[in-house]
Amino acid sequence: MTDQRSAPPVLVLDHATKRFGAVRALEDGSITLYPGEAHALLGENGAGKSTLVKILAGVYGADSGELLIGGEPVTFNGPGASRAAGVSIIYQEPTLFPDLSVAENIFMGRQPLGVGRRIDRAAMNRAATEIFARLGVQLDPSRVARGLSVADQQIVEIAKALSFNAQVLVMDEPTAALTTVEVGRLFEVIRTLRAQGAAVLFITHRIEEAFASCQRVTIMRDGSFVRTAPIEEVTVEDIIRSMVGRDLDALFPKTPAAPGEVVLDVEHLCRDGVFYDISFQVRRGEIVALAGLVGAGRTEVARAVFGIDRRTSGTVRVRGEALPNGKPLAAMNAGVALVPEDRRQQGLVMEMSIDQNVALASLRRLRRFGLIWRSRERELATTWATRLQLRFSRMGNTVSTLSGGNQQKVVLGKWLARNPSLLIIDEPTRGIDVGTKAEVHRLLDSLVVDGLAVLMISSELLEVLGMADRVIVLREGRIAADLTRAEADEDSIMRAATGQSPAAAA
Amino acid sequence: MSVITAPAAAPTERPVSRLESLLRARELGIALAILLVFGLTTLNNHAFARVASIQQLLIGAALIALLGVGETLVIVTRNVDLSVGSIVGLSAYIVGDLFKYHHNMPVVLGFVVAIAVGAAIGAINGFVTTVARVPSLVVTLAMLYIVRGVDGLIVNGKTIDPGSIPKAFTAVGYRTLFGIPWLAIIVAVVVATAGYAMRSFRSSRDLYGIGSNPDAAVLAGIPAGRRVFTAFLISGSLAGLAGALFLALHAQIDVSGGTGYELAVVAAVVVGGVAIFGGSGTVLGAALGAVLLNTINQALVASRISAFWNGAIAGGLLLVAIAFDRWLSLRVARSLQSAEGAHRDL
Amino acid sequence: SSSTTTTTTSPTGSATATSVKKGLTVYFIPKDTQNPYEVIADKGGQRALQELGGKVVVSSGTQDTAAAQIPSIQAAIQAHADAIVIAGNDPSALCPSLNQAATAGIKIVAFDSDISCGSSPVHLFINQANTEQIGTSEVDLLAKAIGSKGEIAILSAAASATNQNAWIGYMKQQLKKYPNMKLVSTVYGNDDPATSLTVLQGLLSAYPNLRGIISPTTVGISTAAQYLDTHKSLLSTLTLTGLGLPSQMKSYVHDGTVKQFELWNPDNLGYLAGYAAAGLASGSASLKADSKFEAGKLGSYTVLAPSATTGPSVVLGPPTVFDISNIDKFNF
Amino acid sequence: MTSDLPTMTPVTHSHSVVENGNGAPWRALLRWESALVVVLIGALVFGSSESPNFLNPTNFFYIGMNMGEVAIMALPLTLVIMTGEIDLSVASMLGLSGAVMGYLFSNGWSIWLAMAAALVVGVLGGAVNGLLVAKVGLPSIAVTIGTLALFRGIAEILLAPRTVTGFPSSLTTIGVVPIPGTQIAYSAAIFLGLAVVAGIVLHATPLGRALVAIGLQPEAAQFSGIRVNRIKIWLFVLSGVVCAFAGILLTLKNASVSYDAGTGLELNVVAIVLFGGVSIFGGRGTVIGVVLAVAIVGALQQALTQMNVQPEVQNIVIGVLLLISVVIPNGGEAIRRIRDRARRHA
Ligand SMILES: Nc1ncnc2c1ncn2[C@@H]1O[C@H](COP(=O)(O)OP(=O)(O)OP(=O)(O)O)[C@@H](O)[C@H]1O
Ligand SMILES: Nc1ncnc2c1ncn2[C@@H]1O[C@H](COP(=O)(O)OP(=O)(O)OP(=O)(O)O)[C@@H](O)[C@H]1O
Ligand SMILES: [Mg+2]
Ligand SMILES: [Mg+2]
Repeated sequence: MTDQRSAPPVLVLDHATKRFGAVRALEDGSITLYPGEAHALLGENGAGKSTLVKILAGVYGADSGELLIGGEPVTFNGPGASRAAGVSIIYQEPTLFPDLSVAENIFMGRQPLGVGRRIDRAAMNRAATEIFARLGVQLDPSRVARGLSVADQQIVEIAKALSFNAQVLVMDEPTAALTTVEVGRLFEVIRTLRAQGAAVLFITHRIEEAFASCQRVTIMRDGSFVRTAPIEEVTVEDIIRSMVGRDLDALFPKTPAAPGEVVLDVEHLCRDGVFYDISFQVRRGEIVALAGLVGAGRTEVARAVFGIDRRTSGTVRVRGEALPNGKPLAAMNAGVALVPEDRRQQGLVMEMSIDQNVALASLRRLRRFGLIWRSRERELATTWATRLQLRFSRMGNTVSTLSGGNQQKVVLGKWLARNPSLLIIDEPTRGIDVGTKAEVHRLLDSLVVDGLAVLMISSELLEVLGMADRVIVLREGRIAADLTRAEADEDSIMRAATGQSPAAAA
Repeated sequence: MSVITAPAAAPTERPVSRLESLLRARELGIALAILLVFGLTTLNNHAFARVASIQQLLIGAALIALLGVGETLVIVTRNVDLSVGSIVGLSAYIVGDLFKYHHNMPVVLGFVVAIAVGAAIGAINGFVTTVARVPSLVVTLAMLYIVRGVDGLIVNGKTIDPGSIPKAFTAVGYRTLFGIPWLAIIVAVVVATAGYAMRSFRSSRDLYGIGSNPDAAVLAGIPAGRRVFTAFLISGSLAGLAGALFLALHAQIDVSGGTGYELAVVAAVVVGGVAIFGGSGTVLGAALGAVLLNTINQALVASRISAFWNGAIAGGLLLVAIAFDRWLSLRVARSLQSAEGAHRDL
Repeated sequence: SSSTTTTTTSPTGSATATSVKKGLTVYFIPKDTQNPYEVIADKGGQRALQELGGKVVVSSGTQDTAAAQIPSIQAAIQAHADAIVIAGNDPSALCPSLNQAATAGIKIVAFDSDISCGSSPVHLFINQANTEQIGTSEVDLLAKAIGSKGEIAILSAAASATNQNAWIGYMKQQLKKYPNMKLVSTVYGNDDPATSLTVLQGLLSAYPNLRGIISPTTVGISTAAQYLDTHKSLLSTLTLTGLGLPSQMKSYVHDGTVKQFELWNPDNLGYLAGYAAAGLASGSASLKADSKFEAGKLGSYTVLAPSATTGPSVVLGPPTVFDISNIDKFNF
Repeated sequence: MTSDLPTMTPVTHSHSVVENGNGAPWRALLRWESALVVVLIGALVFGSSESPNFLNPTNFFYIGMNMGEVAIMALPLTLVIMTGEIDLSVASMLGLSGAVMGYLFSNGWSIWLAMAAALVVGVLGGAVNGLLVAKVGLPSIAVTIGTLALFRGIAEILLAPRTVTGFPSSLTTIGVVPIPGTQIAYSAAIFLGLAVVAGIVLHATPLGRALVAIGLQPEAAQFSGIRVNRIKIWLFVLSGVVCAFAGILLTLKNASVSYDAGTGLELNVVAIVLFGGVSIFGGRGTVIGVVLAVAIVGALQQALTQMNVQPEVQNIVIGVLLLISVVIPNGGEAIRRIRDRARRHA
């Protein structure tokens, strides 16, 4: 470690290991955090970042290795102990109580007390409002958490972590679902915390965020520590090379499209209160992106096309055939596949094995004499695991044991195994590392070249600009613009999405 | 930055109106349903509104309401306690047996023994559920069989007769204070205390957290095992208390005491708006659910409907009550969402 | 196990006790093992077999359903019992299993609640009291107490209880003799105190002018008595009677809540059933009408000819009416 | 990650996928079903050592005859519980079916038509449950507590206080005699046949996999094109019709029917399914486990009755078995957890 700091480190994790059965999740987890620094932890999906975090959190006990806090060796026997030692965690998966109020979610177990040790709700709501003000967001502290958008859930998680005033704050991908403005505010908060002497460990797959907010960076690969360096001493390319172990090619490998016949034809699609009069087409061999602000209704359009939600009016045709309303199975049989936004809830059955998840949408095809044969199921899953370079230990393990990026690959495999003619893919690379992201993009590109039609929903502008042949911008449930690849740029999309320029809406 | 930016608008929260929050309280719907059943029956038969009838409504609902309090605590944590009925039977018999052979035993001791019996069984439920981490439905169903079996071995075909039980004890079952039955007052005190505690104390809020998201509860450092154990302990203790009150009310006890109460209690709790999968619901709602079901039962007899129709009508009304509650909560949820939507569209 | 003992017939025509075989095994199958009334009856049966040098096995389920009794019948068959004494939870559902028992040579006796199996298996019913007599006497008791006029109601056990329904049938017949008494409702408490209380309260709400309640079941009458005892104001207008256990009703009779009610001695009922079963198994008693057999301390009994509703039967005797004058003399 | 790009061209070299052989075969021995086999053997050994008649073939006929209806009802309930729902109305549906059959038969309908009508009632009753659960979105435990009362109530209206008898003896004998030349009860044979079908459907067809997916994560199942609601509706209909069929069998076996046939059996049926290792939360369980549970409970009850063990003790035995059935599979896990904690403290 090259750092020469006067203050001693506040937290040191040294050569921690963690196994789950035969899975070596963490081989050599090492990190040193100094007071007043923001420290980025980078690595591919499955590199062991979240496992390291959970060891810091006391959720897992390390099999070996040492943890020092303030120079003293400690062992946590639960999340409470870690928190008592001054470590506050934002987990990768939201950990909210859907039935409780937002404020109570933040202060669970530490609610401000009034007379007679009873909870002082007014004080609690005030405190929550104060934290939200620091984050610059508006959220009613007394509403229940159920029904909060993913972004708002993440905000509550951040607010919760901040409320501890901890000396170490660990954030596992807090920005995955946030907008730029919210990310910016979060960085400001991190700056304030640093000024107060706290250490922040920040995990992200957006490398530029590390440069924007952190002083040092630690890189992990395959469960092991690779290097720690001051941020000024590394470049994006260095980092990627350390993470992936090689150089990456061009980020958006877009092959010029040769659109063929119309595959998806949506006319005057409407779902009352959500979106209105949506008409567009997707052709064979092209990627059409749905862009817009969070809450613009993109996901809802996709759900209605696939038949998860019922549409109020309008028609959806796939290769000329009209799809019945509200019947996902009919859409699937017509050749539509949907990779949903929330892979843990919608994309995967978390407690089912990897192979069964891959096969779940193809069971009818696997049938012989009406029965499913395990060998055919295995074969299908193995084929796709290989093609998507899935990292796993055993096909029979539940998908919940996979890292986020690998889970996303299982969802992709599950749908590609059906050999669809139209792939609807919602937030294809949310929470996915740069290496895998490039792979997903390359995969999409090659699929499109082979004649697939893709409808992509993404909140990442670069992804939209890099991958899409056409961009349809939604605003408040209506189409605000339909741009060709040539017309689409950051400016034109933003104008349409926010309705700033009447010209853009034309 | 690569992420699409939202305009920095500062939407203002729409204040929730009083009416809305009142409507959101599911207890109101149940209270309305009780009044409806009561009103309609009274139109049919004016005697239903007499003081004596109302006293009977309260007494008839008291035990199930009391059990509903404990059951709510347990269900809120995403568990269930099916052993309550058997606890009522066992604790009532044990206390009755004690009185039979020690007629001068202090009345208070009767209650203490009953509660202790219930607490012991509740502790076993809680221990097995939390330490072995097994579904409480299975544990308490097994306990139901075991406790009923033990009860049967103890009772062995005997009956504790009214003459064996001190008048001072049975008085609890029928005395009134300003026209309100003691039984109803005792239960009301328990409901009020539990209701207040469930809103106001950290440890009871933990129960909601555990039921709402068990994994998150662990991550939040909530001692989930201890809390769930306590919920079962309280449920068992209240069932023991209910056993003592059962004995006071009926002044006799044989092996059948409390048979079938488990489903009646779950029905009352569910009608009372407690989510069967945990996380939400109030003890007041559960108590009102018990009152509603008992009002329906007595209204049927009072309306001079043939006894053979009771079961079907009670079952049908139970379904209607659940569906109505669902409809109401959907409506409220929708109004909540449209309010939300309005602010998002700004 | 067919009888090899030749029966010596006494001058009165009845078989003597000495003609009963020793070492008989009789299965007593009550409605359930916890029914207080039948627990007493089973003890009577045990005493009878003790006197006769045989033994009684009591076997049943914890719920009063036919399904819970069938395994006990099967156990009796497997154990090569000599006779079964059964209180049927269902008049017909037990017939197929009892038929198998009869085929295996086991004699069948029913008590408390009869079974009705058509022609097979043939069995002897020990009737606690003449069914008609119970129905009519209950109505007469109440009529006397309320001056033969006013609204009355019945608080019964389960709607499917055979014996209850038979008595209620005769009550309705007898009520025709009292034109000013009106049966306004029959409610069912399922022999559960809580349910009995609920329907009783509903009854009182529905019929504020109710003058009398007949509860021909021990749980029903004691629940109603406890309610009246604690709501004494009702006593001025309302009279309760029915069938109850003296031990349960003692305190209510003493404090005036209940004036009169009826029952027979369940211990004697079981005792008689035990003797009848042993007699049938030994061949010293038969199902023939007017045949006689000895029942120890109870003396000699005559088998009644089958009627339209019952097969061959024996009647224990008239029910005892309990009131303040005699209630302390009984200990069951 | 290697640099070769994934393409649409099929890749045959599946060896790059790491499959490490951690699936030690002895793990299979730990499965709950294996434990059940051991318990079953234990029950048989116990029975035959305590009662000389136990291994008598007639006894196996008796076991089949006594368990038949409960066992048959356990099969559709297994499938329902697999999806994370529950049907507590099974015993009431059995009673209603018998009541309908008896009512129509006593009103002069032919026995075959009466039985067909009973099955139709089963379909309708199941559809009521299914629609309320899947379409209206009510929790199944609440709905089926409601229909438990409703179905029994309708049976009461139809039949109480009568008992219908006089069914043709050609049909009623099948309830009480074994299949000619064997000692297998008809209802046991029907149960085994249905169990084979249920086992194949659950464990080896797309539908069965769909049930598992629904039980584990309904939303993900819906996104995979599984028609969650439709499947649930049909499962409840199946449960209704199979329970109605069991009601017909029971009526024939008893050669009579009254409105309260089978009252309270629902908890027995649930207990057997859970004892068979089916998770109350859905998604986990096997038909073999349920079949074994039926065999164990049947054999134990028969043995204990023959030994003239009090029925109360039998209840206790069933309760304890049920407890063990959930504690043992979790016991190893619990011990590991406690050890882990102790180690971390050290
Ligand atoms: N409970 C578990 N059981 C088995 N394996 C696990 C478990 N948790 C994690 N793993 C495995 O450990 C490895 C590291 O996972 P971890 O979640 O730490 O990765 P990560 O770096 O956070 O990835 P991502 O960026 O996708 O979140 C992965 O291969 C994962 O499959
Ligand atoms: N009024 C609302 N109340 C609660 N949640 C909402 C509301 N509107 C939208 N959401 C939630 O916010 C999330 C995003 O909304 P939506 O799917 O409509 O937009 P989107 O354009 O697909 O956004 P994104 O995919 O970026 O989240 C969804 O999960 C949705 O459930
Ligand atoms: Mg992670
Ligand atoms: Mg979206």
